[in-house]
Amino acid sequence: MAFIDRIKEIMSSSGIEAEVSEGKGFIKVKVPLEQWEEAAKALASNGFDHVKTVTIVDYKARGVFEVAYHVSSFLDTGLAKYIIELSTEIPRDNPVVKSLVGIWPSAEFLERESFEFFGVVFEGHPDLRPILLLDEVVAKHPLRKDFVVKEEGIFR
Amino acid sequence: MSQKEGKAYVGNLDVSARKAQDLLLNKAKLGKLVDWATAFSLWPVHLTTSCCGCEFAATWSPRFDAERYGALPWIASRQTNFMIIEGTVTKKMAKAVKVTWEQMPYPKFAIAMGACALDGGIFYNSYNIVRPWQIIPIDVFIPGCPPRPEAVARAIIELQKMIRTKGLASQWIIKGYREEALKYYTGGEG
Amino acid sequence: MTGIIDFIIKLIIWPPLFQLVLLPGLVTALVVVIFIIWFERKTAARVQMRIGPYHISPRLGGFLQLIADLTRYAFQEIIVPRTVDRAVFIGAPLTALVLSVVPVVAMPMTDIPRYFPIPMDYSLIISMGLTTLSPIFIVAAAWASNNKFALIGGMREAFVITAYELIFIISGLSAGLAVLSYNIVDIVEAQAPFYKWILFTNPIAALAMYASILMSTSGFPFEIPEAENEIVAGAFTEYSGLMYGVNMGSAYIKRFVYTLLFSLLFLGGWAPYTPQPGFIAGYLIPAVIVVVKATIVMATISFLRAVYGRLRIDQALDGAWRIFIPIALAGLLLALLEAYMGVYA
Amino acid sequence: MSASPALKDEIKLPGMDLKKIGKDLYEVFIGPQHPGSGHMRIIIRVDGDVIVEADPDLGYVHRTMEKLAEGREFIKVIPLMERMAILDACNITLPYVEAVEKLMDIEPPPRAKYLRVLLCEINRIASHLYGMGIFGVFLGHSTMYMWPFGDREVFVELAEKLTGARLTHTYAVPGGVRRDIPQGFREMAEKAARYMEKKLEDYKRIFLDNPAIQKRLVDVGVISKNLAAKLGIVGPNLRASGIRYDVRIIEPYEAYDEIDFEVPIYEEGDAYARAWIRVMEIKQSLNIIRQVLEKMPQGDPLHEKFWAKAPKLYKTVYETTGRAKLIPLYANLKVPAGRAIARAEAGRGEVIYVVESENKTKPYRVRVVSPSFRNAIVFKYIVPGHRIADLPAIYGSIDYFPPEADR
Repeated sequence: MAFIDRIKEIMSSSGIEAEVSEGKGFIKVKVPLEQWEEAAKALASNGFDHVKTVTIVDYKARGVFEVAYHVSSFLDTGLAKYIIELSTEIPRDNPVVKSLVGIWPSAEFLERESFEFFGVVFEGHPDLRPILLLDEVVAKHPLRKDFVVKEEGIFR
Repeated sequence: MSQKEGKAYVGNLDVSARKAQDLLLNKAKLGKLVDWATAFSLWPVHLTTSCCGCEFAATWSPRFDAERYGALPWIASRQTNFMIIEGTVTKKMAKAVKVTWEQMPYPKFAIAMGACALDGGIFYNSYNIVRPWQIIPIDVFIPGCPPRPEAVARAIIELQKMIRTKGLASQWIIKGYREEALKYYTGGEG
Repeated sequence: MTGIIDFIIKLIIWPPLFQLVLLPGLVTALVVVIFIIWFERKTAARVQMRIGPYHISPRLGGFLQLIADLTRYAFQEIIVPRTVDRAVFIGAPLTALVLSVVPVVAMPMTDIPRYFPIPMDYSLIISMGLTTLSPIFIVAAAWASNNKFALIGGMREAFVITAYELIFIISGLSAGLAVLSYNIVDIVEAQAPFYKWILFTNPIAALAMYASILMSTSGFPFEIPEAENEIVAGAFTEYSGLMYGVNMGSAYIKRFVYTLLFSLLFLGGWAPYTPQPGFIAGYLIPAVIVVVKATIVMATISFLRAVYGRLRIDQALDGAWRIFIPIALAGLLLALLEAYMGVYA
Repeated sequence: MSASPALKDEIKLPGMDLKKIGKDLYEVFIGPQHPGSGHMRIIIRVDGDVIVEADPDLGYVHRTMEKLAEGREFIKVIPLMERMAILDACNITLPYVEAVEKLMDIEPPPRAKYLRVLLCEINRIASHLYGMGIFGVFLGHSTMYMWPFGDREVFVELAEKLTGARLTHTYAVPGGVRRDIPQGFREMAEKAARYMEKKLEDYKRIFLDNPAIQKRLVDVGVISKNLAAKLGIVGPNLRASGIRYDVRIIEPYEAYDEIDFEVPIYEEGDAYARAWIRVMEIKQSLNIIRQVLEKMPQGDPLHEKFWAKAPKLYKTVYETTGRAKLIPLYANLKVPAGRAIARAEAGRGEVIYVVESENKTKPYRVRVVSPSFRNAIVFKYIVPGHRIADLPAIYGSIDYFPPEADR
């Protein structure tokens, strides 16, 4: 059984409508926002024990943030070679998503970082403070696409 | 510090120390000695601001051994007289740089290391950096990204020459201030 | 006029003052400290494949480095922060400096009574007692600094004092016990032949005393009150300029005084030499011999810097109370045995 | 602690607001100007000598690389990301290059793969030596600072010979590497490997077998296997906790699947095991360097897609001197749309890049999570319960490098 089928099975057995597809170097599991926590729990109970990144991509044109957790396993060597991208989309004007720190403690600092860079609020995070930036910079949410820095051309 | 405060207990240490220094430097012409001593005893404070710290560390490593010039990286700001800004200074770090600089006793000198400390370098359009010359007076700039350890050693030698030829240390002690540094105490960003 | 000059000369060579200020006292201590710090930096550099201080005086191998450092310190701004307790902040290091050199007045450098600083029969006990005075003022300076790192450093200093003093005194007393005298002159004279140095007859006590010197003067691996990576500069964090120089000076002078006592008690003092009448043959030469021996002991302490890391405070205290105090007591027992068997009779 | 209540009210300096943090506790700020921390701050709350709570305060070196990458061409992102950990430059940028290659659907020629592995291992040794030096000085062992730093110069010199730069190599570019191996490199590398093996024995004698150091490190900062997985720490720290996780064997990239090497594992999970694992990894890296030089295939160092378009002068220079310059084609490299993820094992652990492209010359989003940032969580959960003096020992043992964490 291909690995991607196993992920599909995990998702469907937990009753989650997930779009599972294969990406370049990862397996994408896109779930609706309502089933976000259940999907994470389903993955965690199947041996995915840590979060590698919390990636947020700002699709300004579509008005959404894509929240993606890249999870994998340390203890289970069979799973370790795969990276699962658990992703969902949240509206740009109300960026709230359930925190997954309770499921994966390793996401704590990564969520704090995403909070300050994008202003995405992780509900249920025990200690949601800025971690890298000063307060005056945090207010601008610098990684959003509407915060513009001077770009450079080929010859600068 | 007001002059009255100290007298209550032990006499005014600041004023008596200044008088003694004045006597020694002006009457006894010890300025040359002080400049010589300061030039060969530039102790950089342990404040690594950015990634040029790797080359800073390499400068004091056995291969380049900047301790030959009498420069010994020292731990606490109160006992040092020299600061090397290693590369980019972020907004958060700028406060630490300023506080550390103010903690150091005069005469004190600064070297800015790396392209980032000159004008931002590769991070010139970043939203989170400041130029170190906006917050403290810099004596010598070292270009390069990162500068080689030889360049850092060269800068130290250059600073030693500056101190000895221009009498920076003794002038500072006689006057009690330094013109180049004045604006950073009044209008500088911090 | 001549009367005054005579008086001044007499005052200078008046043994207590001469000892306190000139020969094993402040001036010699300063020279030895300058040498020892230079030696420390150079040996560490040699072990670490480096050169160390050099370009300041290439012909002397950078020997002037310490003079440059001291001059620089002397002319730097002295910062007295507003939040400190001013009187103690300024007074404590100076008192510590003076008190750290005081024990030498009880240490005879020769066996000719004319040159004794203060003739007494219990010079060992008096000099060891005097060494315990200065650390208290370091704790006071730390407290007065109103700085958390200084406070932690001061607390560590206090812990270490309580631990090492017992070892120091027990092992020092066992040297006297073997000879059945608490007069340093008797102890030194008993060690006249080379093989009778207490270092050889009672190495256990010597080891305990060496360890206590390491602990008391922040030598590695017991460099705990000034552990720079944990608590910046320990008790001296807030001191700048000359005040810091005073602090550093008193720390090294303390080490010098301890090693003087060590060389008198365990290394035979002026041993191969027998003092002859006259100032030079009767005082200067034996004193210089003792100072040289002390400097060699200091150099070994400096060398340990290149070999050891530092221990944790609880480990050092644990070692002191559980290992070195039994060792010191064993040394005492051995000294008792020697006294009973009449080794030095 | 302070002089008098009246004085306390009178002085109002910034950062001096007094707040009550609990009975018998006091707060100590370790850093950023503190010899026991690099460019970061750890706020610790201390009860007597025991740390009750630790709160890492990062971001003192945050230079906004992810944002700046969005405004630069794909090729210019490499030197930008390099500044994250300039002592580990090839390792830290390799996954980015791989991700771009995945998006472009090209694979570097075998010789380039071997050359990348070569520089990666040289970097890994230099990075580990740096970490060991910092570790040494944190324990007050100045010799252990100087020796690894002196020996690190050997490998910095090797990298300089190979790439032309001491630290910032920008060696791996999409499609291959920038230069071929220069003449006389093999002898130099062999000599360096022999020297390093000898020096590792010296490190063991003066540092690892030193009773004072053992006392400081054994059973300090213990991270159990499960806790390590939970906290998601990476790299040598993870392997010191008994987890066999190394990207080089889990998902072999470049030429690692053709090379025979071991990954050292320690079960103890304490600071002493973390010190040992670096020494053992240096040994393995020396082994890899020897194998790479032996097995290196012939061929071009650059993918033919780029190599074919290179100007003639470049080819002649390459054929005569073995040096290839960066082809101008890279300046407006267009990368097909999509998202790619790549990871690699840097000196401090797994580094992972998420690169999203929009079929333009500039990336839409570059997300990088560096090993040090993932290790920073250790300060919050492992440090409490230890003494103040253990903080430098733990800090040094995780080999935390702030510019890498803050990006």
